[in-house]
Amino acid sequence: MAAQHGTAAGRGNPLDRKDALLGVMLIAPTVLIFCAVIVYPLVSALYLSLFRIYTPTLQGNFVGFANYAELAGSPEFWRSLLNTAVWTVLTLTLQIVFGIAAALMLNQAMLFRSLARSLILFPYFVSTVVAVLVWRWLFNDLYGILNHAAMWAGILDMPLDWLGSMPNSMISIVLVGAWKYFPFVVIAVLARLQTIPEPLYEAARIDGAGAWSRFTDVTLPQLREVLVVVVLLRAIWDFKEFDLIYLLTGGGPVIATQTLPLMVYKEAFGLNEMGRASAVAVVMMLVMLVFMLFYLRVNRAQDQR
Amino acid sequence: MSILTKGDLTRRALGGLAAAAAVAAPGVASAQARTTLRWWSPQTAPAQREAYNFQIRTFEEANPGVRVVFEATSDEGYPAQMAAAFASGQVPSVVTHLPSFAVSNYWQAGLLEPFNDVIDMIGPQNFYDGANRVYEITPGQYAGTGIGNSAANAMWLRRDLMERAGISATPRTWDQLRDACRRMQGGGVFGVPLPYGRNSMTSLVFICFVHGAGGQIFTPDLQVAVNSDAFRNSLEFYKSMREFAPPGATSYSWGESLTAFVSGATATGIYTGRVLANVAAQNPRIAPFITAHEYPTVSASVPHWTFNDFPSVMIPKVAPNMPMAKRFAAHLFRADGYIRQLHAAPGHVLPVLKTISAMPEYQANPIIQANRAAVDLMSTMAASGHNLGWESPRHRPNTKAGQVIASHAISEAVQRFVINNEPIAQVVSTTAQRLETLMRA
Amino acid sequence: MSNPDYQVRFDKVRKAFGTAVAVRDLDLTIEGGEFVSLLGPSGCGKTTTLRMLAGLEFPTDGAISIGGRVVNEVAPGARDIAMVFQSYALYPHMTVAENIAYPLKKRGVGKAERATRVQKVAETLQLGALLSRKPRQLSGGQQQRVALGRALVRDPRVFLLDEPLSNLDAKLRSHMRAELIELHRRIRRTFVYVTHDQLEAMTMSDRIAVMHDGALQQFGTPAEVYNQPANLFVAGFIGSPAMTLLHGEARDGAFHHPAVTMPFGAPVSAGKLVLGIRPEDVTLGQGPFEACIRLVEPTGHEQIVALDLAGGASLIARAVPDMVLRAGETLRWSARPQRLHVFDATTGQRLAVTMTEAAAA
Amino acid sequence: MKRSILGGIAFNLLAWTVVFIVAFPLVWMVITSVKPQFELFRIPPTFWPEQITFEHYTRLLFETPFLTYMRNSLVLSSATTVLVVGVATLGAHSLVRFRYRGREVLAQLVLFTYLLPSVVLLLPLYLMMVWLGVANSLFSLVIAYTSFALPYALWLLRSFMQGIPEDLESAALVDGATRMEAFFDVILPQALPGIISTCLFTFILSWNEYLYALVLVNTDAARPLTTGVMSMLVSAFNIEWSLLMAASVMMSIPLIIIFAFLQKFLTRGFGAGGVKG
Repeated sequence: MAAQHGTAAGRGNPLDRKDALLGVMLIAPTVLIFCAVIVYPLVSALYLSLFRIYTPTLQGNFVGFANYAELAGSPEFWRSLLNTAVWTVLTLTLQIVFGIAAALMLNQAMLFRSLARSLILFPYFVSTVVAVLVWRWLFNDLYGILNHAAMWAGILDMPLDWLGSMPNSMISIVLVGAWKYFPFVVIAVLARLQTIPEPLYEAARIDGAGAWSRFTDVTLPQLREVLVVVVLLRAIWDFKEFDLIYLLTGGGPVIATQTLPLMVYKEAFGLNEMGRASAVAVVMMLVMLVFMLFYLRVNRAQDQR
Repeated sequence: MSILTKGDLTRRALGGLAAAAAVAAPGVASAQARTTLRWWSPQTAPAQREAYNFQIRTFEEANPGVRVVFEATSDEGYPAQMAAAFASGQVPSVVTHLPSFAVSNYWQAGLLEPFNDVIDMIGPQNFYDGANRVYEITPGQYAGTGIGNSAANAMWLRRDLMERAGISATPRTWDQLRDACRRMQGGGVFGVPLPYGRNSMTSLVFICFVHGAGGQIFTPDLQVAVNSDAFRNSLEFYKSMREFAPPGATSYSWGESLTAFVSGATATGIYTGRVLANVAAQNPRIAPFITAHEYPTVSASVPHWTFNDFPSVMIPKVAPNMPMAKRFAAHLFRADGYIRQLHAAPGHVLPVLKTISAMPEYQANPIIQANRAAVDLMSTMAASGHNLGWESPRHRPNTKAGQVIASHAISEAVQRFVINNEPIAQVVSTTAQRLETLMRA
Repeated sequence: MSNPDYQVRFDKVRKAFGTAVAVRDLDLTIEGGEFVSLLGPSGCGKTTTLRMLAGLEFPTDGAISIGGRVVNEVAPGARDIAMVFQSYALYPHMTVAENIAYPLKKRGVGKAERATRVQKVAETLQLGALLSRKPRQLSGGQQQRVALGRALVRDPRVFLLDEPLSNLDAKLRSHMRAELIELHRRIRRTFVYVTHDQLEAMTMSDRIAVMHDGALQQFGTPAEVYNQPANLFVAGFIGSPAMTLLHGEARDGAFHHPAVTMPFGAPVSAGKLVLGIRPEDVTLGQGPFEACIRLVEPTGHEQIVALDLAGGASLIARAVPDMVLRAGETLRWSARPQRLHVFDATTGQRLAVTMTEAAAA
Repeated sequence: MKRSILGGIAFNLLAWTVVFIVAFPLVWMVITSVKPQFELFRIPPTFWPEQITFEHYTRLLFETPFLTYMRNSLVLSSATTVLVVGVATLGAHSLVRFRYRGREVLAQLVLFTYLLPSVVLLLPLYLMMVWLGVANSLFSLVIAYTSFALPYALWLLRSFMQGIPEDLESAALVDGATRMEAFFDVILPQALPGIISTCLFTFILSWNEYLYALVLVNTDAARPLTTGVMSMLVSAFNIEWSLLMAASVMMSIPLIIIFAFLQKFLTRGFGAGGVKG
């Protein structure tokens, strides 16, 4: 605790100064790299968003906030924002629900549990490219096993267009996103579950709690802290997700699954509009920042209660 | 920094960024200049890579001390990669196989070296007549040249399936095509692998249909022309073909479309001559039954319109060691290597030099020999082919064609009408608006 | 007997964390070879004081010296001290032997000599059989001895012990107390011992420094601290059960409280006073005062009795085990005047006031 | 917990069904990779291959630059991991155990850097690489990857190191160690599980990255597996599913190996430190 406060105290002591200097030296590489790979590009993005710039030459004119004004009036931008929100909320919800359920399951005694754990966690570790390729192969209209299994089972009589039309394509990316990332929730929740003391459950059982109320009254409150962090991290990552959506649907049909990162990419490299792309990116960051601050605040308020 | 000496602050929007790149690029370049040329292409099938390696080897042997590095790009990825390369000044020496409209776009931005020297080295008289017309954006100067021709919208048919369905005549009109598809569809086989995806193939193929209806995207002086009956007709027809395309056609691009026909899942195909090589390799069972034709149009009175990608060669203006880069570009047309390159996918990339077409070495390929009729047809088609960068002989070259394709304005029009069922008037007006914005930008 | 090389001095030492003051103007001289406890409730500044002495915190003002040399700017490792932590702070990835040898290694002691010295310490502390174990394989008491061993092995000038016994059970704790006393007697180094447990402080220390709210309250032998508490805080903090403190006033040569009136032995100026009575100084069953029994707690060898006095005050007394006491009964009591403590109610300081026997009311 | 035998069987059946469904895409990937190309075009598809072939694997290994990509990916991910975890370990130690001005602000900035979408950093980063004269190289990707790996590693390690008792370092200092010696002798061994788990996460992030690799590198000599496989096998002229699946299997093998050996660190490291605020 002492270390948390002592900025002013004892600054006169050369030992203390030496220590502080060492501390600064240890953090220096981090700060340097941060400045180079994050701060500098970030500032560039802010700066570029005020220009109208042709990407290949990086030449253009200062236009002030015209790019932002254009965005505000662009239905494509609002649609992309909406898509981003829909995708993030849906896939995140599924990740959390599946993640908790799978973690509870894997925390029970079962045959070959560690093999089961490995298999469940694996989707998180295969690269997005592999995941997308495999799913595109499963979804394939002509030779895909999903269509044929469904037709064989009598669920479908014609192959389904999983990726090319709405709402299927949104559902598909949400499902693949959930499949790919729910193991992250499993890892975190499983780690926490193992530390919940058994007496808590015994006490609940003595108090006559059934399985469901043991879950809601004992397990969930214990998981709360972990879930707060996991939700935050996953929300940010899902919001930023590019590879998976770009490789699965490319944003289509039309722009039905085009999220903001895809829009940035399209503006910057498809349309060579670096300025507008940067403006979209800046707005995207602002949205996330607002979300994050709001979220942290709500959680702090709950902590205090 | 150089921002002040260069003057014109408003134009140098990127200030430090651009200056940094400008300062750094020559340093990097000079380090590489002595030895290395970088060659980019999106055409990277293994057999093509082998041919490229041969051309590189012969060039390196002829020019000691020079090293050529081949670097693959891709049809969907090249805009970003070229943008990054131009922005940084670290450009490839020679870029091949990009569509001609990409070349004209970069030319317009002043990023390319005039190609006249290279054309002179190859010999202007050896080209098919008018082969370089599409690259003459500034009169008297060429932005690049074609490295090949392609007939990207050849119609491929399965004679065995036609026979089974009782069709003897090759479809000439849209109605005949649709009728044939209806009769051949069934038993796991679909009619056409037409693309309905949000990608460049859908845009490019649909442009073929607009011309097949007697229309155009832009007028010869490059005014937006989509608000026309021809455009609407082609949308209607394209939509009516959806039921004969596999369900996943909503995300089809070249690869899926080709594979669908080659694997036997569709009764007709739309692609270049690469079909021949792929069938031979992957599904030889159907090889005896496939034939190539010009794609039908709305009626016999509307002439065929062949989509020629005009796979190009270009040299960025800031490419290091310019004389050597030009020599290498010309070297790519030397008969021994060029024929190998063409043979890597027989019928896919067609020669731009009439001298080559006539050579027995070129004719000697077994696939070409087995499919003489198809290859000859495609050569003829390609020679009179066009694309969005140059829609007809009367058109001015359209330097914005690359952005039009990349914006997906056209493929989105298809998707809006076919998949989303939006009213046709709304689709047309939105598309017209977007195209106008793009042309103005 | 005191060895000036081992002397520890705090000279006007102040420590602030931001605006919070943890230690204020501490003047304290610990003689070489002395066993001194820093005693006080948690948050009183005793641990900060110890950490400053160790060099883990730096004083905001003032000087700390060891053996006559100011060590404010000397790194912890160069102060020739050893420290035993409340958590023991054994290095979990090292064996017991490696743990004990670590300080020697850091001082460049050769491998062979390290081994012999570790062996010797291990024998002293009966750790011989445990040398190749890891800390997590040891019981709490064993870990405690390893921590001690790690301190001992270097033969430092000053031992710092931060509540080293608080994690042990009662029986082991009393055993370790005896061992520590024995150890100190044998090696005669300065021990600075932080504790909040007055029993430890009273039984082990040569002198006790009682701290409260960052300030030193009293520094004296256990007997001084117990028998002559310097102020109300020390009076209330030392002793269990605690001293009864009656708030009254000096008037007409006597201490007046609704339940107790007692004449002073010498004239005292009028004013508010506090009279302190230790439980063992109360005699129940006879005397000038009256009280009502509220609660009786027999402990076996005695009884602790809580009594209600007139005016709402409460009195704690000890009684012999066989005395018959019933809650609710009223009885008479007296207190030995020469054992009473008088404090100024406003300053809280002890007053040198004597009392005499009170007349029966 | 007592459960009837029947209930136990039912639970195991259910659980393994779930596991099978989750793992099915991966199973199917393996099955597809050993089917000959023509069998893929069978309608309806066969489940078990009628004919098992490893030609796709041999083709990948001997006729394509796959091994070059694999080597690039290994070098790239290892280098990124070493750099990022090295820097982040020092940085996290500094944030947790030292006091200096601006430390708290710095710690909060780390969280903020999560918010940056990679697309935004892309072009400025590329220009920077050119300026440094390292464009189009594995090194440029290593630098670019730190932009997302470093904040994450720093955050993981920081919360992990907060869990190491401060007394341990104090004890080492009193025992005569300097602060750096205390770090290496005491803190580092204690943080090892956390460091290993951070290494794993960093390695996986780098191994799987796609976007930066797509734009920043355009030569086979520096192309990693993700973009290499895509550009090699998904093109306008062909989509060779069996080859793609074989490539996918081989791309996953290093991860499987790492995973098999270090799985316990993953959950442990994450549990002990990772998820604490």
